[in-house]
Amino acid sequence: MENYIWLIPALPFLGSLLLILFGTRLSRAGVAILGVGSVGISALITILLGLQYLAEKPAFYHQEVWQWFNVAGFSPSIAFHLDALSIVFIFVITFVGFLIHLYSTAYMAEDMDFSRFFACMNLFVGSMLLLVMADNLLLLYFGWEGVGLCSYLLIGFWYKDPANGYAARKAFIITRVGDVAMAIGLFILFQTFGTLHIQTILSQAPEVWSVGAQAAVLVGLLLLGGAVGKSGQLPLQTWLPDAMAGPTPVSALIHAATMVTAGVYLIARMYVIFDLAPVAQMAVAVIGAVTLLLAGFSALTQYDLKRVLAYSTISQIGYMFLALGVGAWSAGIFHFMIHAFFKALLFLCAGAIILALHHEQDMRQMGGLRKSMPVVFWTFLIGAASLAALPLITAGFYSKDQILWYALAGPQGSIWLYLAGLVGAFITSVYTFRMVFMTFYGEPKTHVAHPPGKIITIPLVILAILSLVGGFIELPHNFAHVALFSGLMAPVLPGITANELLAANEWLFQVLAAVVSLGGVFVAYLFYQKSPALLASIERSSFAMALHRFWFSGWGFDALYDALIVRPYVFLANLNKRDIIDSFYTGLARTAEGFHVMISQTQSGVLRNYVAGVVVGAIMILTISLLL
Amino acid sequence: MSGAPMEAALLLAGVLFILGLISVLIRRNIIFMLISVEIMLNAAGLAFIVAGSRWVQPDGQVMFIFILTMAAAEVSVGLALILQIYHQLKTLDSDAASFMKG
Amino acid sequence: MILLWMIVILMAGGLLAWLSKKWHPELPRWIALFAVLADFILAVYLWLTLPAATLGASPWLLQLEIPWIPQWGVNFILALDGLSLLMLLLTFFLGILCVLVSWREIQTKSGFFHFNLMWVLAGITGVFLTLDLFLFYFFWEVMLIPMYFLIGIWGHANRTYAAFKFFLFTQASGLLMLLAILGLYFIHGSQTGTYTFNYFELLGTTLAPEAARLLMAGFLAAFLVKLPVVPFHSWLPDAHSEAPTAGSVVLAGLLLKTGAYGLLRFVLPLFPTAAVEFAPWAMLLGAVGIIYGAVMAYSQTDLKRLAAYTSVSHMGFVILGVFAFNVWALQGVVMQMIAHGLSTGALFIVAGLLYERLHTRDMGQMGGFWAKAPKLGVFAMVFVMASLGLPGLGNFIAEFLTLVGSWQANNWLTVIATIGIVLATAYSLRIMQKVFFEPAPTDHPLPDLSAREMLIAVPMIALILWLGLYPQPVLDTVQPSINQQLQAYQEPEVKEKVAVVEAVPKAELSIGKDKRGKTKVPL
Amino acid sequence: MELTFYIAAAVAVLSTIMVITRYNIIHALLYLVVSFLAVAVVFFTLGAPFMAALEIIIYAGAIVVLIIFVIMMLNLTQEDVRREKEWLKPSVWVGPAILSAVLLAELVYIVAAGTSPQTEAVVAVDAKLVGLSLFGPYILGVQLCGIMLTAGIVGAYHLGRHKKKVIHRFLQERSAAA
Repeated sequence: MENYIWLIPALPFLGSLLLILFGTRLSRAGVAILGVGSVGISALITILLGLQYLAEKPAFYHQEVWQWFNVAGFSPSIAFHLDALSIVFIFVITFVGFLIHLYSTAYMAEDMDFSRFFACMNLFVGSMLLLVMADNLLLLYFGWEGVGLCSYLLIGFWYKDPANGYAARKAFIITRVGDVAMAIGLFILFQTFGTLHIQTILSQAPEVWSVGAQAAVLVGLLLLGGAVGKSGQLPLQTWLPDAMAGPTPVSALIHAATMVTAGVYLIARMYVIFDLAPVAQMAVAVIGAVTLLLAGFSALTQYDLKRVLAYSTISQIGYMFLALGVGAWSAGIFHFMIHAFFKALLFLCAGAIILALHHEQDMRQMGGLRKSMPVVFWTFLIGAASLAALPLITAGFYSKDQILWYALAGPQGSIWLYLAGLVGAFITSVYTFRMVFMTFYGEPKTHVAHPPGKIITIPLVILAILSLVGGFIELPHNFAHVALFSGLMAPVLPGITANELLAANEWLFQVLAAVVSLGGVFVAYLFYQKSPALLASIERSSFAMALHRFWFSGWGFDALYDALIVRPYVFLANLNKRDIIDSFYTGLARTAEGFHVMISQTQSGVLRNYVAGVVVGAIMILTISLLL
Repeated sequence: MSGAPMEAALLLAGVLFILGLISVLIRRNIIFMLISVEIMLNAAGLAFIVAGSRWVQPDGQVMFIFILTMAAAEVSVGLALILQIYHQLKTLDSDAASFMKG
Repeated sequence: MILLWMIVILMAGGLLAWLSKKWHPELPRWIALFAVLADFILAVYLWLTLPAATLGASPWLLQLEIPWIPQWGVNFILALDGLSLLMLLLTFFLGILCVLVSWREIQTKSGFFHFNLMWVLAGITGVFLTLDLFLFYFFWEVMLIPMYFLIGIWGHANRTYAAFKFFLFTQASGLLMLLAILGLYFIHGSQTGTYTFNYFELLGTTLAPEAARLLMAGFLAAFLVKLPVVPFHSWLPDAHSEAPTAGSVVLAGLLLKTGAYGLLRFVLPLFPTAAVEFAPWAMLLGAVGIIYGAVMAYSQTDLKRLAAYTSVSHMGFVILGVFAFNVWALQGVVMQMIAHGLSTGALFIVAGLLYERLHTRDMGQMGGFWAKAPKLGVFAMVFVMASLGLPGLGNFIAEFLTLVGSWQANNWLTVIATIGIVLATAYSLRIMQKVFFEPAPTDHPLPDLSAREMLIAVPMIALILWLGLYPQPVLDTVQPSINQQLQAYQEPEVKEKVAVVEAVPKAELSIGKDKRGKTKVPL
Repeated sequence: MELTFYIAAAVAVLSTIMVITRYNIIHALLYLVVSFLAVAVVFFTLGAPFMAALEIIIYAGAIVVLIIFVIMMLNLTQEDVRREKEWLKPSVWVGPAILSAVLLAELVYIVAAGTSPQTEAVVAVDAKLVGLSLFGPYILGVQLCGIMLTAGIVGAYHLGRHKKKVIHRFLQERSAAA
């Protein structure tokens, strides 16, 4: 099976290429078969490969397709390195990607640019697979930029509205800021190790750098910069809510399940660097903690269904960063996987609702959908429960509980990180159920036009099941103790040991987490279902209104960047549109012209003046020669 | 044969040259200007003769012959030009031709 | 002899094209096309058949030497190495595109147009081939004058101004180079007694530091203006935006490369110590150019002017890399020369195609072409992405290698240059947004690419992808030349690197160990 | 001999002054002939008798005659003399005269400041020597002079010829504009 590894990214690329070349000539069914089929076969190969991996338990699979280039020892290859970490990622990418592609055939059925959509989506899947399968950082960077391009193309998919184009460019440019940091990180790594081969770097780093070495910290922070940009973390998070301008399957695939977690992958992949750079690792944790809180509060105030989910994505990735930052590597990846399931599910449900309501995204215009769309309601509820981490039955509970536990009890954990996570969990469950109540309960406000068909509901059901049972492969040791996932990760990522003192009372914190989560649901029920008047009275106070506005605008980051960077840049650029340097040369030309005009005055045509000029010249020359 | 003082001869050349020059500068009549140029050329020739005499070399006189030839050619062409100008402008005023400055 | 033929074919083709206008109005195009095509086939043939120069041995693949004016020491020397071979391939490839792209655009005086086009190409070919400094200057002028006519006769509204500006800048700087060439000639002559313009003999000239600085300044003047580097760039936007499409393509794709080529071929080997002294300033100019060009590009509304400023930005990488003096940076520079030739050439072709259809270059008048002309849109998208350095396309390899190399030489300037990538994103996406995505202000009919235009677009896309995905043949071709240029800088290191190149590629791990601590290039 | 020189020099200067101050061209030309003759005497005193002869023949003879011919062709009248008087006002000539005086002063200074060589007896350089060097080392100059004279003849003929249509194209434009 390992000889077919290259097919996994190659098939989506091929699909994309064929769709670009012949997409306009194919029928819709043809496009759908090509677009979905290529990802489907990739998913199939991935699952077979994954089963083989589980059976054989090799350290990793490696396949070199060709050598990219070789310049004086700098010789990255187009080569794939598959270990447990990559396999989890490619499983999520291909499998969830396949479900979303399938869903898209129905969702985008009416769209003019059906083939362009699938071409971009396939290109995205291919690039994302390159990103996670790359055996060297340059190829990873290739995928990294490739997904950025696809994200740009798909956010701006409905290009006729300039706002979408703006959002697309914003996403591309902001992520590129992170990419620059990452590129510089790569330069340092290359200078130090003479290669960008990931495994070589990981094995040599501890020999070259001592713990806390300046270079290691620098590289760690620079890589973190890249990760922050891609994953929509503070301070580069502002593009992600706007990215919801794209079609909903795009939001589900790119801006929830896969691309935005590339940062998580990068940090987990380069964990050795972060182990060597405690400062950088601490920065990861702190950024995660702060981001999850800020995004959570913003999510509380949004009315656009997709924007709530977008902020929730930022917040959940914050949890993953928190996990990585405290050294709970496997917990972070576990949460990534579970998050991919339930967030994709939520987005797809949201898409079904939006489609049914004629592209209405405002939750205030929704309500009472529980009756008219039962399948969507139940699957959404499951996803929401998983997001809110309702205890015991949902996968989200197990993954998030692990993070919270290690944020407190891990070697790098602290009470502040734990508290941030706990508060975040509470907010998460509040905004999640706010969404549920506003959308599915209450009075119907908009007529349901198209009840979702089979192609839409099947992926929902599959994802819903995964969102429930996905958690059972990793259960806390004091509760059934299943450690399939962390066992899988063990050869790749180091394990983590909890603080002995706290470990005795672990159940206490689990209960606390459960209570917090349920408490959030209750608060949401109180405000949005039982007595909306209570909420209204709070919202009326001027402080609450100001706070609401502040949170609604995403803590004012957009305005800040606009005023600090975008406007001055555009202003300066436009100021200098005529090129100030050119005026030096035109000035030179003007001066020459001025002299020309001046001297041409002397050419009067009067012969005697010319003679006088000669005389004056002769006198001058004679005088000078006499004086010298 | 007691020789004439060289300085005096050179001064004579200088004075004649300057007189010619003054005339070129103050006259508007083209024929006068031409005559003045002849005076200046003659003065220059005189200077060459002086020098040749001083060093007892024939070169000074050779140069004078060249100047003479040149003066002859110059006068013939110059006069032809004066004729043209007079025919076209009906005047000998050199300033009248100032529109030819281009 | 084959080298001489390349030039002769172009020159004769040009003359014939001019004359043939009398016989049939379409004939000049076909003659020009076949002349360039013949040269292209010759160059490809050379590439495929000549054995790659063995590393360590002389990098010269072919050489031709005929005494020309022996009493002055002027010889007609043409020589080919990997670097010039690649440049020739680029020249002829873009030359074919230029003929194709002018097929409908140029209707007046088409005979003279093709004469000029052929002679520009001949001049460029000569510049890339010759190794006699006298002859080099001769060809330097040969490519200048026809270009002046190309801009001045077939340009847009403000063409006379642009043509003059172009001519004055390049001519003035070229004269400074002539001075430097003569200076070198006389210094060498007075030292050794043999007065010669032969490059190989001049290479060994030992120069006093002061003289070396002055002479290098003369060469730099010509090359930096041609490149162009920021304070000397202002001829470029005017010339590019006013020139006809083929003119812009030749300017951006080839003429700028002669500056870079000159730096590599002449400045580095002739003045090693002076170049090392100048390096920090040159790199600073490069970094400033990257940022400045990008900012300027962002504010332009004229599509061709915008593309012109992107050239300024991209050429910043060239000078940044050249003065980093290491293999990665120089490989990156060569790659950048080729990739930029393609990508910016393509952008100008896009602008030209749009101009042909809309008769405007103002982006404010454009919009919504994505739906109307999807093929054109994809063509533009690929090269816009190339110009912002998307991996998988040639420019990425170029920029990344250049930056990796320049990082070894100067950290902070590399950081600044890397920030330029963000700005590149900003202006590149602006093109796509304004021209293709945003709703159109006016409703022009816009036919999509015709078969002839597809013939232009498809090979370009294929090439830029090839350069991005498998650049090794290109890198291998140029490697011996780069080693040669760098000999003066890192004698021991090159040896080591040669060994590395020959080693099996999977030996990365051990290389990493060797390299540590040594990768820093002594500056 | 020295006295001859000084007298001749004085005559030359005086007659030249008279040349440049006359209003009537013919008068001026007569003084010019005197001036040339005086210079010829100076040549003689300087030991260049052959040149003196040439001076008389060509300058005083040929050139002045040529000028007189031209003046005759121009039909000058008393009117021209009056206009000449009008043109030659002090305000016109003072400036140039001062300028020239400065130049003269400098020339005098240069000549006076030069290390004056001991006045020796003037040795005549005879015509034979001049002829030898003229057709020896200066042969190229002689040929050039020949070419120049030819050009002069052709030019003078071309310019002096009366054509039916004599108005130059510049003047045509001007008259058309006027």
